[in-house]
Amino acid sequence: MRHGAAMFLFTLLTLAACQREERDTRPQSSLGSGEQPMPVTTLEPGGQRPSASDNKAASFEANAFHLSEGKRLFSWFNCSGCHANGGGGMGPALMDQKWLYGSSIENIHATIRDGRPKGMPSFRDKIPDDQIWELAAFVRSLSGNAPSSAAPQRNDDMMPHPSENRMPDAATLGKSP
Amino acid sequence: MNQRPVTDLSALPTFGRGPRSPTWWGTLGFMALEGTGFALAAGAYLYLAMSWPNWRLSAPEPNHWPGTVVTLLLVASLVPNHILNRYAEHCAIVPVRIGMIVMSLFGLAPLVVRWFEFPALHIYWDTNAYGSLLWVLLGLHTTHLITDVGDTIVLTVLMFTRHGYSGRRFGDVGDNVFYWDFVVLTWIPIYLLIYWVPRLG
Amino acid sequence: MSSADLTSERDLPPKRETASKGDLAPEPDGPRDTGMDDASLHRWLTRAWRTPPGIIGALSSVDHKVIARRYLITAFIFLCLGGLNAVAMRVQLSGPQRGLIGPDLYNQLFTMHGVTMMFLFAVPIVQATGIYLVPLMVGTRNIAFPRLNAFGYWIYVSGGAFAWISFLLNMAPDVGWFAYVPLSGPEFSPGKRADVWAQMITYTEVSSLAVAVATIVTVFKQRAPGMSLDKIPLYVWALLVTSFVVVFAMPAVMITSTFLILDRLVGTHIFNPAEGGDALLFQHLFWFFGHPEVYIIFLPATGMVSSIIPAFARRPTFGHLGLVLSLISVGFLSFGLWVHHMFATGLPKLGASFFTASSMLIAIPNGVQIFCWLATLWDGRPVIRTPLLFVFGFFFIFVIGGLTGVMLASVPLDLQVHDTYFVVAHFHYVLIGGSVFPLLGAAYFWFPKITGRMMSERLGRWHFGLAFIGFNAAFFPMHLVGLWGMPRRVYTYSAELGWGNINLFISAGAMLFFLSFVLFTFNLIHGALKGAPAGDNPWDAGTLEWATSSPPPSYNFTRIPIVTNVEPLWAERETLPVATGLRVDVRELLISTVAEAHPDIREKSATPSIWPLLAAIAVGATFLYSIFTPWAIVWGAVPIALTLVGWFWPKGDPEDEE
Amino acid sequence: MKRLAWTGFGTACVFLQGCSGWQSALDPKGPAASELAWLIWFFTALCAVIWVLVMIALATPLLMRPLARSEPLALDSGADRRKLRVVVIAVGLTAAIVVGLTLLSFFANRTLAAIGSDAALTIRVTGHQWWWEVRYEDATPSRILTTANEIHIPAGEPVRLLLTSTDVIHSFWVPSLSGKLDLIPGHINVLDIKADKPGVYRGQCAEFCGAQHANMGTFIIAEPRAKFDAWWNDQLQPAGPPASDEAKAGEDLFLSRPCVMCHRIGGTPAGGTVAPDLTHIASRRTLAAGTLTMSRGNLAAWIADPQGVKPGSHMPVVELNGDELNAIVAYLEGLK
Repeated sequence: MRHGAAMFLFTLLTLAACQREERDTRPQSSLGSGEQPMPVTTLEPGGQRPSASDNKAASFEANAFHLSEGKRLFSWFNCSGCHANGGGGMGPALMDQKWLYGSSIENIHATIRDGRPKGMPSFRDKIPDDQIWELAAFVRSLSGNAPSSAAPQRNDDMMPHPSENRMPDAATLGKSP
Repeated sequence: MNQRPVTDLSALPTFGRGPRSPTWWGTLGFMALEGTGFALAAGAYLYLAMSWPNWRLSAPEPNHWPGTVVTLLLVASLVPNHILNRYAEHCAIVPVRIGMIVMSLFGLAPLVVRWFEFPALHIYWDTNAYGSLLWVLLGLHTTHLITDVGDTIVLTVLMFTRHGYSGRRFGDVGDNVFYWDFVVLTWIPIYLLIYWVPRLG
Repeated sequence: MSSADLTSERDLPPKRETASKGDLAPEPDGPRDTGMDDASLHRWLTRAWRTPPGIIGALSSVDHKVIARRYLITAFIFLCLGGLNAVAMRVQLSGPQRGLIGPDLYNQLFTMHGVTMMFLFAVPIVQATGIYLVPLMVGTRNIAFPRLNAFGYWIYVSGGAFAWISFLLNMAPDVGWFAYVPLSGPEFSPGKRADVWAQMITYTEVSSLAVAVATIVTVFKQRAPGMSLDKIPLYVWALLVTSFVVVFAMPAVMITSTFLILDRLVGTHIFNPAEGGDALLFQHLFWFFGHPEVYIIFLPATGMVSSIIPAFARRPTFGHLGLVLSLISVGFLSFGLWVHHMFATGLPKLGASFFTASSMLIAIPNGVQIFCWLATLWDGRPVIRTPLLFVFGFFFIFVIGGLTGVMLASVPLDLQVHDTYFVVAHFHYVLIGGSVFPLLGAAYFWFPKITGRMMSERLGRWHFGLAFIGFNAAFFPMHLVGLWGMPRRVYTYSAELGWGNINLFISAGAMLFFLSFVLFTFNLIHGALKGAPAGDNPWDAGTLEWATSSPPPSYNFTRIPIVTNVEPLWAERETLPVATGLRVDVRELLISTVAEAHPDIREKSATPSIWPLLAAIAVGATFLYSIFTPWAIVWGAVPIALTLVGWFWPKGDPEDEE
Repeated sequence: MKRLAWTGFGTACVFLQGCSGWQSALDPKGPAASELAWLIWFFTALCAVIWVLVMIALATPLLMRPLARSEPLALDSGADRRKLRVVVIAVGLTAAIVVGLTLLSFFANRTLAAIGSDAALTIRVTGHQWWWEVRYEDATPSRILTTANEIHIPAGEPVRLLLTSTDVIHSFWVPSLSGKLDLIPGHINVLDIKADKPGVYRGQCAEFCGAQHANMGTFIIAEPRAKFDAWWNDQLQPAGPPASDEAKAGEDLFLSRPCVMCHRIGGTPAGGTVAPDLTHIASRRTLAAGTLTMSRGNLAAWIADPQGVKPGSHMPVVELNGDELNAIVAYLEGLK
């Protein structure tokens, strides 16, 4: 029985850990960026995830390393200039559950890459594609849309709000302990 | 190797109290290592307090009253604790049972007050390092308290079963008394550190 | 843990509370060993003390020898794994810019090497040797708190498995065995790798602390009659001092790792300089444990040296009192010099100089030990057998390590060599020379006691030669390459720095050293299966463990021996004086007074129980889960409490109540 | 004996090739390192003597006649008394040596502390994962100079380094000039260095700082005062205009592609501060904190595949075609 439980735990951990702990720093395909398999338009009703998703999404979404890289880039590229640590300012807040252009990582990736009306610039040429994915994954984690075991922890800095790994889980809105 | 009996031990007793029993020494060992843990946590607090000239880091002053009530309860509990010890020495089962119930209640009472002590710190653990260490110190002592109260309650139940009337069990009561003294003793410096030391400067 | 947790579950027969006052009922009587012949004594004692048959029985064992054997084998497996880490690293470093292992894996490798060697090999194996030998040397039937001891083993083995499974899952810590913040902190170590470090350390140290408490109480309260403080063997003294060091040092690392996981998991700011914390606090706390840790590993080895030398120099150790006093003073001083690991952090100069003085001071008691051992050997050519060869290797290597340690204690000098391969060389000279060589000697020395068979002397000499050459070839050049500027913990280096050839040489030496362990493993297996029968006392040594059969029976001694000399078997050549009067139908052992070891109480020792294993599983699951959420502590408290109640609740089994 | 000789031979072989190193504590080029090298040799010599004495004491019984004793407890008390005398003397000597060495290192420490007491130049060195930000302080704000990884200093003059870090702990160590000192976030450490003669001295991070700890090198370039002043003035100038059409195309690419997000080039809109300043990158000796020597080929290799050269570093892979890569390299190559 102990053996079975150990095996079960082992499998569980394997599945959970592989994705979370990988640290790929080279783009998976060095040529041909992660073109969207389907157009993501502004007409998308808020939060609907495109059905056929880019396989890149999965490898960035729940990966602790990419999420923390995204967090670093968010501050390095001064996203806070408009989005004020996710709280919103000149640009919209990123910590709430309101998504103007969809909440999936593909939607956010498209937002950063192509820009949006009313001020969000396009970073298509300014940020390499993988780094855009990292940023997109991080932006999702700001509102609790990343597994807490992979979401970034607090910075060694002044803390304006609790760190991403302590955000209430978006799926349950913090209703479970 | 051939043996040559030179002494006979059959007249020796089968249990002992206090420093005669290995359990007492084991308890002392655990006190030593827990005490070291407390001392180091307190040391960490003092280290940071020394490193920052504006210690308390502009946090509000904690409300010391819940802490003071806990302190008074703990100090008051020492009296029944030592009365209990006396009865345990004399292997008097009924007074020991009553004493154990009293001590269980004296254990639960500070835990209830402790519930109000955390908000009375007026700071959260994730506000700054001062808050973090207050919560750590209080949390450590609360864990300490919970484990010993749990222990006392289990022993109280045990004293009411058929296993209760035994020399070994009275020895356990004695060790429980000993350990409770330690729980009270560790609280005093933590109490001073949390509520009074920051007011000195 | 509190008082009731430590008690054995034994109790007296039920008694109605009508007799609420007055004396307790007289102890029910059973057969005694007085006047019993050896054959029936053996039958009775075996029935009382044996480990029950079957898998459940094996998992319930509380026999210190069974637990110690498991500890020894597990620690040896971890040694091999840690050694394989080292081999992989040496292959990568054998030349400049090798691409075999990338930084991500390399950093996990050297962290696992350090963590495994320190926490899963060195400390457990010295404690395991103590678990085996201390009860035998003090002449008792089992260790104090045998269930706590069993619990300690289950904690240790699951903690080690936890670390290595995480390595297989690519989530092993990659922040060094010291895991300095901020690198291991929340911002710079994404994922769960550093959490694995933090929880695995806290968790395995629980086992170390449990063993330390059990050892202290065994030495204080369970010594054979007559073994007053001045007659305690040096090995037992060494384990006693070590256990005290463990009790006061290990809480520091548990506090450190707990602070770290709090910072990472619930967002405290203890190490965050922007919110009133300080990264250096981590280093102070860590090294307050970290330096005594070295002595936790080294002191038991001195005890082994003090056991091996008298057997082959054919005399009691010269300067017994001096050796005891230097053990105690090393134990004390080891807490006063942690700062010498932090000279490069820019501490105030005067304070640093104080720690230079205190660090150098510890050379004096260590010098006393070396001189006393040399003086013991000076009566004539000793009997040269493999254990003594390893002790000679110990002198050769450890003295170099000790002297380079004096160099490191000097603040200015340390600033040049700190965090370079010079330090790597230094502490491998100290730890391998000071601890592993004596351990290997001890393996050859006590193997016959544990298995009843001798290891091959010829293979032993080959093993020694290979280990000695391999070790020095691997580690001596590291002093040089460190002075030439090679820092530690680099996964590669560029060719223009000119470290290529010397590193190739080092790697070759490391392979040789690794091979010596392959030979050793072969010798162990060969000895256990085909070795010549050893007899009770193959070396004609003088301490009590040689008074019983090899391997010792589950009850250790048919009757409790009485000690008249620090080398009791040499003082009583013809017959061994023994005490009688203990019950043989239950697990009864003798409790004696702390200083004089006068017989005081006949107390019962705990019977086998599955609960320690269940408690260890509950604690382990809680720790594992706590890597992911702080609520684990709340949920985990329930099964932990249940298993502990199950553990300590009296069973009143008929054997006990007859 | 034979194995000793063998070990000795082996170490002698490798010793010969190590002396040429420009990162060696045994090859001092400044007052602090000289003091320390002297200290190292002194300690080593003393320790070697002690070790040889202990080994002689250990070997002596091996050369004696076999033990004559039949009973281990039948000891010669007279011999033990003589031994006690020897042991007491040996312990006394140990204590004396310990006191002597403590005093020696105390005074050496004082000597070291006195070296930089009159430093006129202050340089702030900030550790980053995995490069060094170097800022020359000056009372005149326009003369404050920020560069990376290479530290030019005037030879023969003491220089004060203020060491700190913005991320994890690093340690600044240039062995041929001085001992190491940590760069700790939230702390500022002061290290005074002085190079006796002009020359190039290599150093590298000595505190484990993550994935690329191994490739975090630095150079101290000591020059005569006049040359140093000229260098400072040159470095203060903004980058010159691109010299060729290809370089001009490179500049445009630099400014329109991800490069501009992190790097600064004086005189252009590129103003990123989270990565090394590239205004005069071509005047440096190495790329990526001592990882590659500066050359056209290495520049191209580094830009094309930074994660192959320095896996885990913060320089991302930017997709560029061959022409784009050539243009950017041509541009950067011109930033002398």
